[in-house]
Amino acid sequence: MKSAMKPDMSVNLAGMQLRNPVITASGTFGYGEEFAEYVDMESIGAFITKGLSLNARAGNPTPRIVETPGGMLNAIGLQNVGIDAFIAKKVPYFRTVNTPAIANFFGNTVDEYAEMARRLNEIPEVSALEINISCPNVKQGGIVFGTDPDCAASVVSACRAVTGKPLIVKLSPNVTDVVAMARACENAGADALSLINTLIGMAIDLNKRRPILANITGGFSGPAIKPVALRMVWQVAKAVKVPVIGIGGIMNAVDALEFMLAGASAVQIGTASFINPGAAQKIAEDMEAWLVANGIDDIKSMIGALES
Amino acid sequence: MKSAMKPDMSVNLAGMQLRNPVITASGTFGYGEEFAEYVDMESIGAFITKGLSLNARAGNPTPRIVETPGGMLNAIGLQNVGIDAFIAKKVPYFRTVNTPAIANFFGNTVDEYAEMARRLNEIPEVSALEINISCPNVKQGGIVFGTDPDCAASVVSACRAVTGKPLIVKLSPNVTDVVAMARACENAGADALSLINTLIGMAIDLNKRRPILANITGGFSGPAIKPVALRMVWQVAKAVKVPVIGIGGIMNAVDALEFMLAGASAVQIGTASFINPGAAQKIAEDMEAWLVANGIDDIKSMIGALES
Amino acid sequence: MQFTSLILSNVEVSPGYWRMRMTAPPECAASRPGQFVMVRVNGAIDPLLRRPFGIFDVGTYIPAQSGGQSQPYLEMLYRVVGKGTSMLSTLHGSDLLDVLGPLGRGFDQGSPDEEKLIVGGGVGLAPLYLLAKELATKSKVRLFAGGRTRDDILCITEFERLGVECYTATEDGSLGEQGLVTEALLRRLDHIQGRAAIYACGPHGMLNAVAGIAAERGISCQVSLEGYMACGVGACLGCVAPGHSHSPDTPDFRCVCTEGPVFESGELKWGE
Amino acid sequence: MQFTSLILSNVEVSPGYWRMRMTAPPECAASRPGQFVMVRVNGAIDPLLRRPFGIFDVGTYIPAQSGGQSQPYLEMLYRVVGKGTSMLSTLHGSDLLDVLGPLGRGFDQGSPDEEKLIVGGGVGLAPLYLLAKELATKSKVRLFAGGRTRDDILCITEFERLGVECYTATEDGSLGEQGLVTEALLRRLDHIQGRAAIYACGPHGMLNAVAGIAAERGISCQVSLEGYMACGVGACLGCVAPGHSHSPDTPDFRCVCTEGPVFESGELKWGE
Ligand SMILES: Cc1cc2nc3c(=O)[nH]c(=O)nc-3n(C[C@H](O)[C@H](O)[C@H](O)COP(=O)(O)OP(=O)(O)OC[C@H]3O[C@@H](n4cnc5c(N)ncnc54)[C@H](O)[C@@H]3O)c2cc1C
Ligand SMILES: Cc1cc2nc3c(=O)[nH]c(=O)nc-3n(C[C@H](O)[C@H](O)[C@H](O)COP(=O)(O)OP(=O)(O)OC[C@H]3O[C@@H](n4cnc5c(N)ncnc54)[C@H](O)[C@@H]3O)c2cc1C
Ligand SMILES: Cc1cc2nc3c(=O)[nH]c(=O)nc-3n(C[C@H](O)[C@H](O)[C@H](O)COP(=O)(O)O)c2cc1C
Ligand SMILES: Cc1cc2nc3c(=O)[nH]c(=O)nc-3n(C[C@H](O)[C@H](O)[C@H](O)COP(=O)(O)O)c2cc1C
Ligand code: FES
Ligand code: FES
Repeated sequence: MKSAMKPDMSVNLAGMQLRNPVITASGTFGYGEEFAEYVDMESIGAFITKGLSLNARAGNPTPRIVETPGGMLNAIGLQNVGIDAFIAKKVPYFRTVNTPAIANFFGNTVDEYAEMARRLNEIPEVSALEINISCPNVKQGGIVFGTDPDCAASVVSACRAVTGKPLIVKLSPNVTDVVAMARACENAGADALSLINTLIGMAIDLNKRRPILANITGGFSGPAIKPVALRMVWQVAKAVKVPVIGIGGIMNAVDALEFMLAGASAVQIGTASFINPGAAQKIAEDMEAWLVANGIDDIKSMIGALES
Repeated sequence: MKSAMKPDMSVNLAGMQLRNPVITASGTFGYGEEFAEYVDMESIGAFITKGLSLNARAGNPTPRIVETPGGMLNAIGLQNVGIDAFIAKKVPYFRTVNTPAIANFFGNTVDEYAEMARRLNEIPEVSALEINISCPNVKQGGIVFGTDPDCAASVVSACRAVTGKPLIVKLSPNVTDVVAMARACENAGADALSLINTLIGMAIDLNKRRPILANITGGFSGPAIKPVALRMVWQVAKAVKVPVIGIGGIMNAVDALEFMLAGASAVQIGTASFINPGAAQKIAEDMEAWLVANGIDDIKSMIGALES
Repeated sequence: MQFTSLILSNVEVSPGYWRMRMTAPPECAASRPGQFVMVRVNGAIDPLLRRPFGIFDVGTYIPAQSGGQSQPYLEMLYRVVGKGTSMLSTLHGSDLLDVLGPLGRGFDQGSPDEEKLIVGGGVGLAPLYLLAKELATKSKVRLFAGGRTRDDILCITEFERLGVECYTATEDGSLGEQGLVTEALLRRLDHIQGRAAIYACGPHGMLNAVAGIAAERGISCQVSLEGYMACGVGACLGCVAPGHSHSPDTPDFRCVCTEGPVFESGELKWGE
Repeated sequence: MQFTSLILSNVEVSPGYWRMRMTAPPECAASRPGQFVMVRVNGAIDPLLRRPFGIFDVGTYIPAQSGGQSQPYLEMLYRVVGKGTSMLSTLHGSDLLDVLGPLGRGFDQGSPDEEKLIVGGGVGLAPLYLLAKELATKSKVRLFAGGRTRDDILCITEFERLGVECYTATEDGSLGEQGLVTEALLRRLDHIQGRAAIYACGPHGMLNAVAGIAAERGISCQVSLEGYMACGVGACLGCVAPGHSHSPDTPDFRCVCTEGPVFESGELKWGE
């Protein structure tokens, strides 16, 4: 045991060198600045913005959130400031922190996705792009891009064509075959895959006889979904060559390290930041402490190290 | 409020008249007899056997079970006594209780499914059949019957051809489009649909660097999965004409009634029976008490009564 | 700020209503009336999310024994409505709580020469005590407290001790006059000669009525809203409320946890 | 049987080991040594599943005060290893617990003319005390208690009070002889003239060794197994252990919660 040594926590993600593998997940960390009081931004590997679109979106009516056993549903409706206000009001903060900012974005057509990728590509403060493909394709009867390999591939190709920045594709878990989706995105030019986005869930108020969320269904996140996320990360990491980022119900360093054993090169912290705004920093610190206690000198040796 | 009156708790399920909509789920209630000490068998609507196959199956190595946040994974491996021992040793008990017994079964080929349906059809003590289609099709490279509409339809048609008993098809949630699966099974002759079977999940032991389950992945059940189950029941109940049985994380009468609002004509109690062996009876009693307290005289008025 | 707090006491002050005193860092002494805290009920995942509660009072406690080292504290007044609050009510002195706060934008004092009319419904009184404490040092303060039954009328003695004149109304007439507390408010408004300002917290229907009265009479009115909160720090966007120009086509949502929970009633969209 | 039990006491008897006494229905007085209970740690969903614990002791308690109405009780001896057991250790007298049991098949007394050799590793001692109590009334009983350090050697005084002769061994030599307790067992076996019977509970490696010794010497041996349990009543099939004829091709699984947890060692498949 070399317990006195400081382990190497850095990972390389599609060409980005991260100081550690802990990234805050889209939609759960605002535009970064909201958490400045709780997280030393230079203690985490990277942070991801709320999902961005060409025009500002106001989102869904309320209620937008409901707690479920061990998890929560959200139907925020992709509320965001839009690309212009993002550049004007949010990007300046990115210059003040020495940590990569990753822009998460979406569109309703392939063209909108490509246009967003083009716009984001021009922002030097944005280190990488994460495509949220869990959105309906308005031109194809509302089929969700992320549930059809061809749809997803066309989005990824179109974005790939307009950006040289690292391109992460965020996979939806609401599919029969997540490996087929992963391969389609890899072949279309993704530099990395992140998974999972939220499952689709619903909650009902018995006394009011109504769905609790104004939107009826919502995205299901939190510790409850961890077993599904871990399984999908393991399946995808075995099947693709690009790095995989594990997401889903990570609440602590043990959870994060389990995702790395399953094959993730990095992890994203989502719902945990709501419960504990300092969660991401604490997880990064505790992961390092775990490595020290176990005499492991490089976090990279954990990636895919599951014996089975 | 007509609070003194006893509400009508009976429901009709594909021709079976049940005294109430509470059914115990396959694999969580043994062959019925195991729970005789804890549940008055005549307090529930029906009970479903452990999944049966032509030959006895010993199941997977251990560990077979692991708790996860708000849920559990199981990889029992469909251990069961086989159809012959079932008839010889388990069916006699069914004669002693005045409650319908439903036989859950599976096969590895369409022919095996049909043969099981034929054998079960001959047992007078079996009131209905529930097909578990979440099994790999060994003749088609292991694709799971329940994830492909055509595969599922062929199983259902083959069973339909050999039995006149009510035929329930139990749907897998591990699909992109559960409505497409539901419609395929309905068109192939299902009298009712039950959902959801378990999600696929995984758990890892960080210190041992191994999956916790000997089988690596397992079926995910319990309160954690309720939001996904409720959403799928709601989607399917809107789309099909046959009755739907709601399953997934039901722990109490409120949960059960929520599934009925979402469109379920009956519910199944799974994992809850592990935590509280008397759960099914208690849920049936509490549902009745809720109806009384709310002045509702017929449980059937709750089915699909969600306002949205 | 996130801190671990030691529970000093947790007592039922009226059936179903509890008052909890807990240690707090010195910074909490500067909490604005109307600010709130997010409390993690326990370390398990059930309940998962923090629960928001107004700050009822802050102060400094000097233990009689133990050397008399002074200890800042914070108080909450809460109603048991579900899982989280019923678990809270089982906690004892010396149990620990994980607390985030003070959060949000509190009440604005306004000018001292106004008559201060505080309107509270049930547990809506919670954030109004600290407000009354502040206002009563400079202005005439009247409290209008409403509830369904007398059990919902809380801590009137505490307000009276501040020199606040209290009016109470209950729907069943079991305490004060029978009916809605807005009726007493209206009567008072009819008598006021000088300037007045309204501060309200309570069920949405009550706030709606109060906002209507204020708009009609052109009186300044601040309301404290609730919203379903996951984070409390402006990140989840769960807690939003429609702003005055909101419509389905031109949506205008305000973030209750950071832009509120206290708003000028004119900033918000009200129903009829 | 499912019942709600009132905790009478919950004390740490050795670092990390707790002994809990709780009220029980009169039927529990007839618990067989080796039977177990499934405890629901709290009413929330975290932890979700019940936790299995051996029955350490049963008895009747006559309160000194309060009229002296006698009250049957049940005791557990448990080790804090994870979430459920650490929550258990925070419970106090007068807290309530939801208990299922007694469950499973306990130890068979065997014939009184055998020398009874009880072998326990760490918290494996838990179900052996009730056994010793029963056996010691009719036979000569010896206890072989092993552990990693002296903290893992539990309740020896209690066994000695029954007239049981105790041998202890620890891996680090901090109590009794250094090494494995099976060595003391072997030495004793070398000296026994008449018939002997072994009863063991503890880590799987220890049971494996004991079963090997028993097989080699042709001595009757019962072992109490653990298994990952969800239901405790034979329904989930999670807890199974391989029977003696088990192989991947001819699987033979025994249900630990209903056919066990106590088995004749010869019924089971052992490793090398
Ligand atoms: C800014 C603010 C200040 C508040 N101040 C007080 C106070 O001082 N005293 C008091 O008694 N209550 C206050 N509330 C309401 C209080 O937060 C809820 O009653 C409480 O969260 C209910 O939790 P529960 O687990 O008991 O109920 P459950 O119904 O079991 O809660 C389930 C979920 O509902 C959420 N929830 C339920 N009601 C509300 C609500 N009204 N607002 C936000 N989330 C809710 C909880 O966060 C939880 O996620 C305040 C709410 C807000 C937003
Ligand atoms: C028949 C039987 C009798 C037992 N008697 C005792 C006893 O008298 N005293 C004692 O200290 N311990 C006993 N154990 C072990 C005890 O059940 C576990 O230590 C305990 O369940 C761990 O729970 P946890 O939440 O603290 O640990 P965690 O590791 O957090 O538990 C997670 C999960 O593991 C399961 N689990 C972990 N270890 C075991 C295990 N060995 N057996 C079954 N499930 C396990 C729990 O049920 C839970 O679902 C017994 C086990 C069995 C099967
Ligand atoms: C309130 C909320 C908003 C979210 N918004 C987005 C989003 O805008 N874009 C996106 O790709 N994912 C979004 N997500 C999904 C998360 O980034 C993450 O994939 C998911 O919550 C699972 O991780 P968790 O269990 O750690 O929360 C959102 C999640 C939550 C809870
Ligand atoms: C231990 C266990 C064994 C199961 N075995 C079967 C089975 O044999 N056949 C089947 O169709 N479903 C089986 N199931 C699935 C349940 O019947 C049910 O669909 C699922 O557990 C979801 O419901 P719940 O959340 O209420 O447990 C099993 C579930 C568990 C937990
Ligand atoms: S509670 Fe999360 S944004 Fe207000
Ligand atoms: S614990 Fe469920 S069968 Fe033994």
